[in-house]
Amino acid sequence: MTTGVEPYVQLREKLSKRDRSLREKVMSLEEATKFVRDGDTVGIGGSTMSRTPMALIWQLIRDRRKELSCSRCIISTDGDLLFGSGVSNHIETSWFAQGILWGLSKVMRHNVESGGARYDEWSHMAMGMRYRAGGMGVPFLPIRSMLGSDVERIRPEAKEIDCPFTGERLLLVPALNPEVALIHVQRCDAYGNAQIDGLQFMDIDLALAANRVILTTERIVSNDQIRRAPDQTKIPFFCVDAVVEVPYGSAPHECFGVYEPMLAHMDAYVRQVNKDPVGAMQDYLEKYFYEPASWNKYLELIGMEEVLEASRRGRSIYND
Amino acid sequence: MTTGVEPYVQLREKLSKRDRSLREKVMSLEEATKFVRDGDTVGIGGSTMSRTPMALIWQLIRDRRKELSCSRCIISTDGDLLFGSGVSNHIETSWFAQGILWGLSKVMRHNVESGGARYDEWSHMAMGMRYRAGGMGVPFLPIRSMLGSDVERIRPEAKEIDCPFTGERLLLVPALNPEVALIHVQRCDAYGNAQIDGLQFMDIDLALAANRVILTTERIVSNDQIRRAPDQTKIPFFCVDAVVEVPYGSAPHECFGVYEPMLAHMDAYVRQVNKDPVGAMQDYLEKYFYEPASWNKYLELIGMEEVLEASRRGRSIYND
Amino acid sequence: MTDTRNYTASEILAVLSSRQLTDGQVVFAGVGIPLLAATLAQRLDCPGLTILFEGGVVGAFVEPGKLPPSTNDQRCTKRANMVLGSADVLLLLQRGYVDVGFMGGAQIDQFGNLNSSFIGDPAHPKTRLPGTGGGNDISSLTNMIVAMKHEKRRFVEQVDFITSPGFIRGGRSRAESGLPMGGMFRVITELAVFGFDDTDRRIKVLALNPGVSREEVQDNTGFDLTFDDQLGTTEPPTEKELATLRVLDPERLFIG
Amino acid sequence: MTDTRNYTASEILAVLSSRQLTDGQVVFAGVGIPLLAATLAQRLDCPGLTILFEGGVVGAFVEPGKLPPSTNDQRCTKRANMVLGSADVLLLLQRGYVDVGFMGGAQIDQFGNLNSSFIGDPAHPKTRLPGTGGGNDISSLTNMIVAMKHEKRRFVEQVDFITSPGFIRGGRSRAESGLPMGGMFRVITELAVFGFDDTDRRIKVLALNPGVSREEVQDNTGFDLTFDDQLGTTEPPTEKELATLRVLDPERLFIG
Repeated sequence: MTTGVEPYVQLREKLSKRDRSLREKVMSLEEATKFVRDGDTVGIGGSTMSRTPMALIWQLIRDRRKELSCSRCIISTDGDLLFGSGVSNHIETSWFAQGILWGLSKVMRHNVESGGARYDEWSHMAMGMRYRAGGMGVPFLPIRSMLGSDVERIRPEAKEIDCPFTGERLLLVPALNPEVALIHVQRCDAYGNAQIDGLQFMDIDLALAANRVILTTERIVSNDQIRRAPDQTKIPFFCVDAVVEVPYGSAPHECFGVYEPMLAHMDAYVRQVNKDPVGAMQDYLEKYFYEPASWNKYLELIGMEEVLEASRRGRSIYND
Repeated sequence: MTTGVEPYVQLREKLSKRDRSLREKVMSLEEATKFVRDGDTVGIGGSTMSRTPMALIWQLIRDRRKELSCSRCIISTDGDLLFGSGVSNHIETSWFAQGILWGLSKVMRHNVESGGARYDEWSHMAMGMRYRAGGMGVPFLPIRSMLGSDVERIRPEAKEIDCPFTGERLLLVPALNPEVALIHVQRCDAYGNAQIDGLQFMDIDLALAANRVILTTERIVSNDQIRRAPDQTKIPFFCVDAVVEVPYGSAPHECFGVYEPMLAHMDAYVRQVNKDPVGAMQDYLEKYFYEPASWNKYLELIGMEEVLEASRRGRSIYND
Repeated sequence: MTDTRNYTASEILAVLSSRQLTDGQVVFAGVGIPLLAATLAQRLDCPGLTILFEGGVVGAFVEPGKLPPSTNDQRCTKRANMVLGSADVLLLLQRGYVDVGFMGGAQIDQFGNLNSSFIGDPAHPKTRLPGTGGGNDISSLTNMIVAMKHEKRRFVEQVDFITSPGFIRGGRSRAESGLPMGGMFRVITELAVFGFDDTDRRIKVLALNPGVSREEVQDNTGFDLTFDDQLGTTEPPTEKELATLRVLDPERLFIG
Repeated sequence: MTDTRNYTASEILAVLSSRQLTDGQVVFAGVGIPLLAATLAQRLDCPGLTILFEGGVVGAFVEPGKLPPSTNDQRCTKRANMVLGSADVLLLLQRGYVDVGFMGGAQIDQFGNLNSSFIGDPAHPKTRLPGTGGGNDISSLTNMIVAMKHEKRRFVEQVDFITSPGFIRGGRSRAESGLPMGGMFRVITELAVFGFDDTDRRIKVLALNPGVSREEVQDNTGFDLTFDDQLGTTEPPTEKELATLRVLDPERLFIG
């Protein structure tokens, strides 16, 4: 559930207790998701179908975590899976669907319309400013959107003010400091210094805002490699608590420069769950989430053909 | 002079009239400084002795511009030259000196203590948040520093509030939207898409905040080169009004990865102006600023030996 | 060209929308028809059109046949001028760098308010729609072009929920709500092109599409329409427009 | 080691300051002695010390003989873990990622307030000093170590101007001013090591440096000093500390 804005002293207290020293923190998926507790607020990196921390969500679902309150700038398949598996009953985001190719999410609709789960809507920029306020250590940031709309009306958590400088109407959006952030990157070192290629979405603000951060990465590189181009580091090691090397860690979504979305799998998934957002979702979870012995076995089910085709398309961004 | 926070409608009006189309805007130093008018507020990129837009300041001094109200996160030699030449009589910054190797700025002291010029002091983070508010299009940002200090007491332009979410005391710092920003970068294209290596200081926020931006660049690259790595672009072309290719455009200061400060020249400069912050400053300006026929002639006065030595040290950052 | 329509509803939507853009503008485009229409304009009369996408893309150049499934996909970034954070690209609108916002719409009302959040009572919705995404921000901060299908259930007197504000309750209510800038500029459907009255801010028909009657537009609209005194007829899509469009979307993902 | 001092005032300042740091900490260091002392600690007992600089540097590793003339120079970034904007590195303090702020001081008072802005009346100053830089932010947001020269005119009862807040007027006045976190932790001079009383927040001498008497410290201080009940004596710099320090600053830029 939403906890409101965390008092500054409490936020600082949590951070002061965190081990921020330069230390190796490479572990397995199973170990990493221990940083998530039932009932936690969880911020999810990436956006829509891009750099989704799917392997971490896969593991959390296998762990049968409960009552996670999740947030993401734009949520898609991952939102379906979190609601459908019962891991989450509350999502804060600006947009929740499979994307224009597949239309509305029947899984979201079923869960929200039945009252079983909550989807709290904010504007996209408001979500960004909430993470940014959290990362800056301030309780709010001012914005000039949402005003006058029903998106504002149903979010009393945001507050209108008259600007003390100009008299203009502004909306103050409350800081969002998730207990845990889940973020997938192209590469990081064993300490958690992460480099992100291409679209960064809200990941940098999210990493700074969260009280704990779990990183999955396509590959772990040496700290020397990081230090040769420090201006490419996007997330500093001291806000990272766990590093897991998971190739194709966003599958069936995309990871910039490495693979595009696995469209055949997405097509099949949407066809399946839209027929029956409860039973067919359970079948899907059974086959792809609970049964495989490992993440690599899950990828095997998606299939070599599709993984390689997605990789060919993903790498083509650099063919120029 | 400080104009206070610009009303939103007025700020938008100015921007809507600006030509933001994709167009070439390469010109000479002389043409570029025409974007600065007497009395303008001017934001200066870089910090201390790094990526100072020295060639633009050199040209503004040659143009004998008047009553510029300047701002920079930390100002050094450039502040001396702006005050000493009479181009500026007001500087907003967090720190004004030659740097630890050369101590206090006697030029600043003379001009401020005599009442001839104003130095308005803000904390470093406050300066950053003022540019950031300006770049975001909001009238203020909240911070948790300056409170309780005399830096706050002498800045009634900032306003304390009790947070409407947490009841905590916060300081709201007013947006700073300079009429013109002067920024030096390692490379940009003819449209003004700029890439910055290494320390970026506050240049991105400053570029977005300003109502006009003049870029100088070590070299102009093709738009194709920019488009091959769009995630390396730090300033988008549509907030740039002029592009000037000026190799060693920060001399005698440094430009990350290209040259370090020209220390012998800095030593000689400080020795000269500290003896007599008026007369000796005039002599310095005469010799290095007014008399040379061109920027390259100015570099010639600094000397080949020193320029090459600074380049050797500057490039060594990549020797790894 | 005769009345024999050699184009789909989505095609005329894309073509007419693209004509609303001017060379040199900065346009923030949503996925689907807006992305396609902006790209079409860029390929035809507006080579200097700057296209922004919500994922954090500035100055995009979408490749033919490689249309992105969302504006947060890597395909949006190929040969772009800049890639930045997705909150930061929206802040560019707030600062004022963007001339036009360009989106699709699920439901619109007489004051140009858009609903993409709820059908029915938000507390117990009949249908929970995807939500605003950046729609609320874009429509709050700049001048809007909306391209959408013309159906009676989509053109209603008052939307169930204002997701993306148009002129709110008309008159000066938008500015009084704290939105002094921007507002609805044009709505394009397969039947007509709409503008908004300068004073009361109600929608009005500016031009009918080729072969479309006043009655047909009114019959497909859930409230009484006003027709402009100088009601015009839009020029049908040219062969060049259609050919270029079809090269961009050879799989007909968005042009139907 | 005997009382025959084989080190300069700046050297003992650097060595004693470096001992205040603990392995695994995140320290924000100013230029000069702080940068040097933090680097010394990193080379000796604190290999896992993370050093931040105001220019926007995270996890720096300064090379011997290549000390930067400011913390905004490229030399600060060589082999760093991350480089970011200079406002953003200060925001890391506000968020709470930093354990210790570490700076020099021009003038300090009994409550640990620092002045680097004005000598005399700010409206008509006798001397306009450089100003705060990040000093105000750092001292507002975290626990502080200050390394400075011990002179009577620098250790005053009340500073002319609070540039960087210590405990303001003592007691709870710091928290009541809106600064609930951090505060002065240690002040190191060539004569002594100082802490602050937990309740009234006045400065007190914790330990005298080798060969320094109570009287010498008091004589060089502009107000009446309190000496801790368990007043100690600092261990003199070891050969290893001095040798390492001198390798870092072979040109003696900062160690005098």
